[in-house]
Amino acid sequence: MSASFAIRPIGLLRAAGIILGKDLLIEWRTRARINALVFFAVATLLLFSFALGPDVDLLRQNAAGYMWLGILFASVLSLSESFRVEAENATLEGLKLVPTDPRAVFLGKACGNAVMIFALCLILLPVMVAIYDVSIAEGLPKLSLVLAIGCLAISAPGTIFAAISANARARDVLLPLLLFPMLVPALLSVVKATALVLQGDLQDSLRSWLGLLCCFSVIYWALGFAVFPKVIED
Amino acid sequence: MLYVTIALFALAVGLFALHLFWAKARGWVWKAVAVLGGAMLPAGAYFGLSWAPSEQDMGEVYRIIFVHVPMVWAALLALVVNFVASAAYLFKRSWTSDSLGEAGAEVGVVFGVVGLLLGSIWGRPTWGVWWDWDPRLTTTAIMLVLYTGYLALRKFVDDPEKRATWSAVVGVIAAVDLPIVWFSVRWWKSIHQVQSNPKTIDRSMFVVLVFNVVAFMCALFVYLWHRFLIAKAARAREVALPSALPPAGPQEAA
Amino acid sequence: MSFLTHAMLAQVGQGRIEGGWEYIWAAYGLTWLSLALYGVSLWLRRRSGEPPKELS
Amino acid sequence: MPATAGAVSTAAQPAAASLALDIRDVSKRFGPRWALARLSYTLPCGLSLLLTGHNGSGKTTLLRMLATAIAPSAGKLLVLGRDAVAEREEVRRDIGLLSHSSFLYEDLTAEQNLVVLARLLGIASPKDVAGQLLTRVGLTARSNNPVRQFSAGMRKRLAIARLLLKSPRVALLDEPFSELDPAGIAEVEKLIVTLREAGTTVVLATHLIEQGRALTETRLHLTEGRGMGE
Repeated sequence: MSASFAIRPIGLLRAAGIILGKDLLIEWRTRARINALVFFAVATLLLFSFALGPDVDLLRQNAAGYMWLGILFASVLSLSESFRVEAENATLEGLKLVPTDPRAVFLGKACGNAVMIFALCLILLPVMVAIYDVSIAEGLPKLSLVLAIGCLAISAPGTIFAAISANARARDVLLPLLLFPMLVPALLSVVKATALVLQGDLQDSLRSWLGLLCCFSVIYWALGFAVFPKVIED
Repeated sequence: MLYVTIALFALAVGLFALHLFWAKARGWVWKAVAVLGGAMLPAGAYFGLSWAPSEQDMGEVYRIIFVHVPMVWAALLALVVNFVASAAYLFKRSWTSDSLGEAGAEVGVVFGVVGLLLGSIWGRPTWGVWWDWDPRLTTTAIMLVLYTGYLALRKFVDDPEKRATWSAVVGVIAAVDLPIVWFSVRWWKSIHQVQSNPKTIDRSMFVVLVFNVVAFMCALFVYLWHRFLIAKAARAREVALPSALPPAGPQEAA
Repeated sequence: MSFLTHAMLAQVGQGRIEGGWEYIWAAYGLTWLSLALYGVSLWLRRRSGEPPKELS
Repeated sequence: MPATAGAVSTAAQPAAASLALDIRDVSKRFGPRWALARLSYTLPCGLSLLLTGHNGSGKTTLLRMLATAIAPSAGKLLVLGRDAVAEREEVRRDIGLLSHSSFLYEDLTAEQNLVVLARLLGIASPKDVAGQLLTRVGLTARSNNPVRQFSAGMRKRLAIARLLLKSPRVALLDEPFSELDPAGIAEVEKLIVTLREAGTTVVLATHLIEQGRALTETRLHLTEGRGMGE
């Protein structure tokens, strides 16, 4: 056979990068899906204000909480989508048989999900400013740092649970059921941190909430890296 | 208090290990524990309801502590069993640890839900509300939802190997999450937090409490053991080799 | 025991709680009922005559 | 690290073991059903195997176990002398699986699908290689269309290109002729001959027994998950 190609094993990070690139390419090629996701999240934000009435002070006070709930709901959809793509033609199995290190699959997928959720955050931010009347101008660098760490905190456990529930029955129920209680610490700290950035940090407690958030992220990225091979290798 | 608790936990774990690894004990130890627990539970209830003195601030209502605390501790211990079994499964696949994880989670959720309800019943006359966003209450509630998710996952996966692996992963992650939940909720409610102080409890109350804890540990042990047997029998049915079929290679068939 | 002390602090200034036996009976009743029901459910789910096979 | 790991021009290399496949008392259970029951079979190196049997007789299960996509419930499988469970990584480098699932990303184009795989395999200049292979399976004209728009036959061709990209030492082909037009079937037959000439062990599961017989030396017939030999 003439066409024998020079195959050489590649490193973990390189493989993760290829998977990340592939996921982002797929997301780019199916932009309609992202648009739908964004509208879903915006609709959630609007619904909060409808449900609570036009009390501007109340909305402004709770803006951080509503925004993260909107992001959380949308990210569940995005997470399960990221493994539905892999389930369509058993491509996850195809990746495994290449062979690709499952840990590279975790890193690639979790980074891809983090990028997606972060993009969602950036789109929701102006919407939040408009409908909840908060001002973000002064704390923008801090705010983007909080948002970025928050997205990392959601994406690692989200990726593990999405991979598990993608192959179970009733996966649409299972993913939020597993993920939401898990994410309580991340949600609490990211909402607190966001609120502190938006409303001013009088007692200088932003640092400790960010610390908790970082701890959570680091633990779950490490845990995911360690257990993901078990999750996808039967 | 702490040492008594640790000693009791160690005793319960030891009993369980005895059952798992020493086949001869299986027939009678649990029966002895069941008889002991069966005798201690009514006695504990009697001590709790009438023998223990009434409390200086809370009057009689505090007597709920004698069922609430042992119940929640039993739930926690069951979930510790789940964590140990899950971690063990990830290190070495075995149907024993898988079944033990299932048993621990279910018994833990049952005891935990009852314990939470008891706390709520206690909260009504003392705090005036059924639910207070106390860190301990909140953490317990989140914990129960987490392990309900674990049990749901077990229900929704048909392949026994996949179910075992995935639920072990979820069991480990849930256990890792609990301390973080505890800290985050405590910070979140930092204004309300009151440090525990075991010295506020009367000697005779303490004795009654320990007595009840022992009784509940007996009950927990018996329940856990039987739930484990059920799980293991279910696994055995699921994974039984087709022993009815003779080994058929092409050699014989040809 | 933060439950206990917490409850005690909540009562400061309100004096001692009187009565409340209906809550105590409810709690003990719930405990016994749930223990019994769970025991029954385990009994119903048991596999009689099928000793657990030794699995790997 | 075995000498073959990462080696490539596998065609010229002599096989490390004398048996290409060694299946030892293998059973596989799906839920309560036994897809494969106590199957034992050996295939010497250099021979190719035709796998036949009715639907549900366990052909796909066997191929997927050999490909290490699923693990046996009991028993042992050796591929080129390596355990398909314990040495999964090495076995995966040696095998290529053409499965019922195409392993193709629906939203990527034909070319992108191959490029992603080529990158993961560490192949230099993945684009050129992808182009070469697309020509070989006759999909050059559609290389920039997303797979979602492909017909079943075109997907099959692309899946075959995916298999060729890996140049496996053991090719596991599950129904390679299905969904192809007569010209496509002839091309796949020619391809199998080429693979065999290059020293690849081919395991072919198909219902087209006549075509299959012409391409292989031995045959294993499965009934109800049990091997019947020939």
